[in-house]
Amino acid sequence: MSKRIIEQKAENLIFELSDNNRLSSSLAPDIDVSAVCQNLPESVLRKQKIELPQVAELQVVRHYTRLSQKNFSIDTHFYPLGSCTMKYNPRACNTLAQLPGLAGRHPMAHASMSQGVMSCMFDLQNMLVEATGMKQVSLTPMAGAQGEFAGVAMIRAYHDNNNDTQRCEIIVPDAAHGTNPATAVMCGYKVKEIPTNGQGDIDIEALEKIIGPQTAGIMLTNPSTLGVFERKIKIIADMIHKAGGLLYYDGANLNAILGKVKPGDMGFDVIHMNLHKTFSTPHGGGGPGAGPVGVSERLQPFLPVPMVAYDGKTYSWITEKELPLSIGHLSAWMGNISILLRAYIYALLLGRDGMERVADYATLNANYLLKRLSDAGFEIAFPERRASHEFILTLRKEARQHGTNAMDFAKRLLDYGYHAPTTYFPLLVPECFLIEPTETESCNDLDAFVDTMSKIREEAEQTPNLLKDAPFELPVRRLDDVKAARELDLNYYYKDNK
Amino acid sequence: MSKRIIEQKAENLIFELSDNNRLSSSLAPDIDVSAVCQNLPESVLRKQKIELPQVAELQVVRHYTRLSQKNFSIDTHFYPLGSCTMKYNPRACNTLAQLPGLAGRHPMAHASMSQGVMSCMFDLQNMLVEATGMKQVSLTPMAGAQGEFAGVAMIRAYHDNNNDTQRCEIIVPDAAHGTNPATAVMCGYKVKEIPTNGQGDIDIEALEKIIGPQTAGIMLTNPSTLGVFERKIKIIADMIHKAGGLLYYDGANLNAILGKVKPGDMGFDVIHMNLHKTFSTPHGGGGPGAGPVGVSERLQPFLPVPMVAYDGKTYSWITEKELPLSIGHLSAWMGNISILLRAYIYALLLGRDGMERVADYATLNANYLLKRLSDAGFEIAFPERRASHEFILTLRKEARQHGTNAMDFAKRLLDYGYHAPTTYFPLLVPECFLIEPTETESCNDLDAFVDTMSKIREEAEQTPNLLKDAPFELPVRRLDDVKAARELDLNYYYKDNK
Amino acid sequence: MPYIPHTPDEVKHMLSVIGVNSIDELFDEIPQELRSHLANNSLNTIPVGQSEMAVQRLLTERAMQDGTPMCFAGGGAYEHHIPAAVWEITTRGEFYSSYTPYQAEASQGTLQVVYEFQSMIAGMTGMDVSNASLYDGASGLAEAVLMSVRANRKAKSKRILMPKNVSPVYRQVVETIVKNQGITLELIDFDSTSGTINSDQLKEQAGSFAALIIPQPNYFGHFEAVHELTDWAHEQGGLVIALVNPIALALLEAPGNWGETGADITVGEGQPLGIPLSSGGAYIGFIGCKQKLVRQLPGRIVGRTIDLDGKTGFTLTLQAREQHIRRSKATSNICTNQGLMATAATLYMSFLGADGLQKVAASCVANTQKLISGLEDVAGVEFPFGKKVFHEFVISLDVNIDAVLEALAEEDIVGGINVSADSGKNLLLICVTETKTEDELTFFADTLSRVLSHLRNIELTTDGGAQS
Amino acid sequence: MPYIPHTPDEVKHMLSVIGVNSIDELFDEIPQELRSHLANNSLNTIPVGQSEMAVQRLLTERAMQDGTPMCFAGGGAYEHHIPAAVWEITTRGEFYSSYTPYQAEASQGTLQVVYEFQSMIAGMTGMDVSNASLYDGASGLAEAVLMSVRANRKAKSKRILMPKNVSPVYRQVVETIVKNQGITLELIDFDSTSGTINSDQLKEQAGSFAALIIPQPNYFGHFEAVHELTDWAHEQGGLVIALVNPIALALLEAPGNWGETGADITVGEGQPLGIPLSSGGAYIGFIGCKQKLVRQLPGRIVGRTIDLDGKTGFTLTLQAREQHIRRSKATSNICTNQGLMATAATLYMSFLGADGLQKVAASCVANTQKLISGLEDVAGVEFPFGKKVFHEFVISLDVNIDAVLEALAEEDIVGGINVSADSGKNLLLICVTETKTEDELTFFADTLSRVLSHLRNIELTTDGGAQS
Ligand SMILES: Cc1ncc(COP(=O)(O)O)c(C=O)c1O
Ligand SMILES: Cc1ncc(COP(=O)(O)O)c(C=O)c1O
Repeated sequence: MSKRIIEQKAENLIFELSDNNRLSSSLAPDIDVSAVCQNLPESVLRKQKIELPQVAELQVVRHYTRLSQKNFSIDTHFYPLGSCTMKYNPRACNTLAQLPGLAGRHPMAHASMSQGVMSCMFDLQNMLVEATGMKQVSLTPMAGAQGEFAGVAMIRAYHDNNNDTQRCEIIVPDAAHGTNPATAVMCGYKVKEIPTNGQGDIDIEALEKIIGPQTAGIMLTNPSTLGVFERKIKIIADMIHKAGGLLYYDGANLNAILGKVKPGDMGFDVIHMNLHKTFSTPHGGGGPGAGPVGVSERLQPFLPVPMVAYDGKTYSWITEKELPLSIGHLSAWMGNISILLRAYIYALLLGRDGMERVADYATLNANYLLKRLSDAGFEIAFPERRASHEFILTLRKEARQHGTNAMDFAKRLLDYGYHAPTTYFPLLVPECFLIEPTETESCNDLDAFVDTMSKIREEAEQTPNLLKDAPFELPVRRLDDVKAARELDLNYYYKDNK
Repeated sequence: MSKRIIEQKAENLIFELSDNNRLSSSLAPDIDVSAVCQNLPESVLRKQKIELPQVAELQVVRHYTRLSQKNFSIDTHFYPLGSCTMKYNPRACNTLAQLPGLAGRHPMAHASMSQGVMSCMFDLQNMLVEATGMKQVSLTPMAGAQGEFAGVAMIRAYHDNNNDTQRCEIIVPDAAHGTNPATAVMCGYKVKEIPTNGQGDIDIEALEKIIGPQTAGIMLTNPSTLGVFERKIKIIADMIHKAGGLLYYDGANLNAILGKVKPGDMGFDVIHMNLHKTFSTPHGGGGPGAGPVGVSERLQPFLPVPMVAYDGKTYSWITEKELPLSIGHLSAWMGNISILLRAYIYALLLGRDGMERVADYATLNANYLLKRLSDAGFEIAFPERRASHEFILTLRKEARQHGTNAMDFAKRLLDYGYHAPTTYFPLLVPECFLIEPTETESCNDLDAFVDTMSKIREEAEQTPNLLKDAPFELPVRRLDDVKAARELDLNYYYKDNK
Repeated sequence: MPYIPHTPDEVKHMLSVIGVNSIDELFDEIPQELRSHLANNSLNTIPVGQSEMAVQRLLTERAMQDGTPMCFAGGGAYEHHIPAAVWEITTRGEFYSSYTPYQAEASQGTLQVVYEFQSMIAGMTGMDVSNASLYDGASGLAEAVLMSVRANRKAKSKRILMPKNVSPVYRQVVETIVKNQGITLELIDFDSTSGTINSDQLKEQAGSFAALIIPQPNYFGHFEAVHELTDWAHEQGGLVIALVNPIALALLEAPGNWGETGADITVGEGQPLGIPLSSGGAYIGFIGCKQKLVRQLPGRIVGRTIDLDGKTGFTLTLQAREQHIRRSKATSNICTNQGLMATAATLYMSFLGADGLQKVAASCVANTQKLISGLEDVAGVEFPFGKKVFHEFVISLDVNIDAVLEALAEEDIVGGINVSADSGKNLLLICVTETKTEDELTFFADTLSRVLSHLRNIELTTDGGAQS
Repeated sequence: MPYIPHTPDEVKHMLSVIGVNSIDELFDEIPQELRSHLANNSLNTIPVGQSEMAVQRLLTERAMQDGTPMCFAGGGAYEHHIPAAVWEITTRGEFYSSYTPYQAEASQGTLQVVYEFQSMIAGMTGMDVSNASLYDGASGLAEAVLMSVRANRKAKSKRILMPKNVSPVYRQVVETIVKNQGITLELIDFDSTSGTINSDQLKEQAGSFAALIIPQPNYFGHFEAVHELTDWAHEQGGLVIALVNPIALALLEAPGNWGETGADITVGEGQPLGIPLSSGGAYIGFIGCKQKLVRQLPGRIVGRTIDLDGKTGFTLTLQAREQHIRRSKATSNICTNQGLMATAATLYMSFLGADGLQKVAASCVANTQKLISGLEDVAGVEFPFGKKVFHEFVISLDVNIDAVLEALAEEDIVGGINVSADSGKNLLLICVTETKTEDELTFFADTLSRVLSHLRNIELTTDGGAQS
């Protein structure tokens, strides 16, 4: 006898544990609030107490500790979420980045009291220059998308500075990440999509047709979001450059090529890196990231500020004073420094040898998993290609035969303790899984994943409802997304949501 | 449809994730081991590589993070384990005790580099003196039981020092914690048990009979392990003292009386405190604890060393040089300093006002829970008495009527997300639960516990197997203790255990 | 091999399953002329990998180099006490090493935290809804500007009224981000005696505009007439973007209650809510708005819903606004946001509660007034904008501010922020939070006094020398 | 109210349910004359509660006061690099705030960790079984002594052979703990040229004994002839208690393989396995033994078993030895042990692995030899016991050791341990682990050299002065 006898209760909301009459704790200083308020202008004071929960310390600790246990994470599960590079986040990076001198430094502290952190940032700038083959790096963008923004804004600043103002289009492959077209628009460009061919390469003929004097540039990911390396990259670069456009490299997939091939050598003019991916800073349930940009010589004058300079003795800030053509500031100070520190620490731990190993083993794991799944009868989207650090599986056969789509597979994987791969991206492959095992997973764990996939396919054949109704073993069953969007409930305090 | 479809797999042992050919990581320095070994005498070197697992960093993190989730704990569950005082362990105590200057100090560092930590220890000594009404405190015992040892050893040293060598017996109530008699024996004493009367008080007549010139002392817990205050304590103290014996106070239940009544005032000569209980240092899955001892004037010369002294300018160590009659050292240095620091921080956070609140609310919670359970029809062991910070329930009725004993109730509580109270202790109450809610639990949570107890009793009536076969919802079902003891498997590496 | 679990045997096995002879072969689709190799010194200037111990030593040295000075700078980054539990829980692996909750059922921890975060931000600002976070306050303000332009369909222009008592660096960031979309920022002067928005000039300059930004408190720590300004902007058909400090909100009126109908969008820097200073990031931008604007809100949003069994659960919602669905027509390009910081902020707000947050805010006010009193006695210190402030204030001095800050740095004090700009005066912006003791306040006033007279003497001497 | 969740209304409700008017009434069974009250200043000298911020400030100051000196002291407490992950995981709430796993099903995390700990200790020492931990190495040695006396039923005396090259403080602790049970510690001298056990004297002095203690390496860092000693003791009918350093065991023969049949009991201080120095505690004692002695082993023991469904699980076992069951007849009074430290040690051993631990040990040896080389050139330094050591060694100096240590302390160096005792010489015990860089070793040798000549000068001057 082993059936579930007690249904797990939903965790209360913190607000439901609150009581406004609860007295506050040692976490706040002791002070007579109303006495203080008497000296402030009444017209700006609030009339009603602020709406926040009032909960005792243990109950808060317990609430969030329990909530944390409801997450899948790298530290607890295999998490092959393609394009996201969910690999081990070394704990040392976290511990060291929180050292008092680093965590406590005010951004406006005098440079004489900041040489320690500035030296770290300077070193990191240089390491990224070396790793990408670009000329100079600015660390300030706060995520990949902001790096893209900085990159495209620099392309625009470059053309504007040349009085080349007719260039109003950015070319983007259809398989590109959504941030690419969205960014181009934020920079005032029109987006031109180009198709991908059956081999996952860019359709060069289509590209040919679209290029012209209106072309500001092209945004590419290489290896692409399809998990394959664009072999014609040099030809594409020449075409774009000949037309007067610039090449943007979306560095989300840099993990695959560290030490193997450099974007600078491929002919790119500007690149952003997702340090939260390749340099393993925490994904944190959705961030923060860090999206440094690197540029070739011609874009150097436009880099976002601040950056760090070193004259052999002292570190100093590079600001708009030193770089008058800079596209400007993207954040109040220098972006996500606590994350940049983690990336720096990771880079020191890896070193150049470790960096190349990242590409080696990420690629080995992806190709091995591809081969094993293929041998197990799953359909690979680009079977003739090498996988980069990730690859695409299409479950269209399973969808057709058993009515179990990629989402059903994904949800059933959760039951078996696997975070699902990225589903339905890139959109051009039907019922797809974008699978990225990363270099930090072991061969045994990959094998176990293959076994589970096969087992789920058996279930799809025999008891498809086990997939369609999955998950069963998680804190909640499948959630009603439609209701969520139709009957918006985004705020506990909002009128009738309570 | 909501039954459990996939059985949770047991977590592998770390050894099962090991591969001896796995290369080691950045966690160890890089060095040629065999070159070093060549310079060591061959006869003492090992012939075979050490037997330890060889696992990559992520896999270790994942293994232990997942294991941690298999524990109930204060941070995740109500944990009313009587006598153990499972209350909130403030996180600040942990963070601050690990500050580099504190965590990194070598015990033999020169006193001139140790004034910081010594001042903390000195302050803590004094706070405990004040809280207990004793004359002086030594912090060195590493847990309650070692505090008991120190205490009884001091009693012995005192009698020996008086050439009063006929005293060979220590009196212990039948309800006493097992450490009491075990300690008396470790100090070379014989143990005399005395019974408890129906009101939970010591049977004074029985005590009378047992006292004599052979009496070295008595060990008492007050409030006792039955959760009631020994009202005749003054009379008992007089009896023992008159006979030339000394009184030992087992301070495990100090939580109940902080600021309310002092062991010194009750007439005790020596006391140990369980700082991991009353001063909320972590229980850590079984320790470490800290068991400081306090003494009245006559036992001062015998206190264990080291202690800290202060001359108004400098802190210094009190060693056997300054205290030649000391019973000596109980640990290589001054016991569990990192735990003592946590207790000190907790004491600062609470302050004198907070200390009395501990007793107030621990007692309020216990009496409330007692009343609610009693109203719900559960049988209270000492219904006419006030509860101290804990109280005893007897489930003998339920055992008789439905065949569901206290252990079955306990296991079923686990299913509902409650750690079980202490079961079958003290042994003299049949089918007992010793319940200690502590001051840090909320009224709502106590109410929910009562509801669950009632629900389980209903289950006992209607479907007793739900109790007898419980738990169902935990990582494992009920474990086979008999097999564990009969077919000893204590070591993965031992012959056929692999 | 750090972080690589593979044994040599496993590698051999894996290669043979794949059917290649070496790992290098797996890169054979990369054109040979582009390949770089470690062997070719391709990563030459990057040091070889070091042990954790060596890296710890290096980072510890660098951290010690910067020390832990006494900090009186604010200007958008504030030193507050952070309860120990906040980061002990935030950095639990399950929060730290998970990603955006695409698989809702496997991410209920993160999702519920974000729902609670949204509710707290909404509760505190008086907005109907909030998102899951933006990068920081400055870029958040830019998103608010873009949003207001999208939302205010009736507006005849893409002009935004931007007061000059909004942080200069915030203004720069907004400029950088919105300038390519034809939006213009119309700078509004502040009154030179109060430091607050000059409403006469505002009305004169206004013209048609999409939104007015109201900082509360403003960059100089002073309070704006938020009710009047809000009502006026609404009368003109403009939206109101409130730019607020979350700690101050514990005492100050919520933007949702400004004027008759409240601000339309509220944005701000969430760093004061439990995020360490760490040189300016990672911080967290928060943004909320009225319900009717929700479809213009950028970034992730979490909604409460139910599962197949009718049990409450949480999920990402309104994704059709976002770049991964809407691509070039998305409300913003934001993807990765500041999730971990949202977790920390949620924990901070929960630990402090309404009561605790009020006390923190009141302590800031009280300590600030104490320092102001202390500085009143220091020769050469004036208060050009007055003294009714939240936790920042401006003093004007008779010596060069950079010199003052440098001299204070030598005393291990971060003395504040030079806000002289092109005012022709020597203006210093000083911040005092609950973290300062009386002793520290006295020490600061004394040290400043000493530094000032020292610098005055030098100037005299230098002037003397320059006479010849 | 810190840590008290009750609202005033709830308190009222609870009191009314109980049927009393005040909380104070709940204490009415305490005789009135014994009652103390805050109002009576009963806790007068204890300060009132402070905010976490204030306490953090105080503790930070005190920690900074003690600083982070360069440490060359060992003597039972060793500075090693601790991987960051060890304590990040050990202090997870589920490990940190749970207790002894009385309810096995709700404690599988702790129980499996302890089973793994036991296995690793057994694996490393070559013992058949290990317990779940003892307080520390010193008290652990006392438990081993008591255990050997219980176990060696054939022994005609309760004499224990205790070499003098066992740490003096360990000897004191053993004395304190065992002296009331009629056990005598027979002190065995060491050879004055090697620092190792004098086997001639040992044999002379031996008589009948219950057990011989063999330290490896010994207190002075040197290696004992463990195989010969073990076999000899066994021939005499005595048991062998091995006292070992767990890091050294990565290179040194496991006690289970000493001599023909191996040591009977192995005990030691587990601090080097990932536990911070923290002034000497909390540390962890480990103890293991041969299978046949398991019922004499003190403390908690975890066993592997199965559940109702046949699935593997873990539980406390052999509890009949323990005080809570056996009471006055228990093998020991130990109850709370060092669980959290066992968790940290298990994590440390898992992260390092067999390979990593060997490298740590080898680095200790190599660094120690480097310092020895450096000191060879320093005038006045001699090596009375030679130089073949693990990571500690003794030097003899021509000046007073306490003066040297004090002078080194002024240079922010913890210089070692004064082991002169009553030898009539000036002996200093120095330890070098993997944490030291070449620069630090050079710095230490140079500083010591400087200190020595300085002290010699002073002595000369003082002597000069004393002539009159
Ligand atoms: C291919 C690609 N480009 C860009 C991005 C955007 O990066 P971020 O999420 O850091 O803004 C991502 C990641 O989500 C990505 O996978
Ligand atoms: C009443 C009583 N006395 C003594 C002890 C022993 O304390 P420790 O476990 O710290 O050795 C305990 C705790 O377990 C106890 O509850």
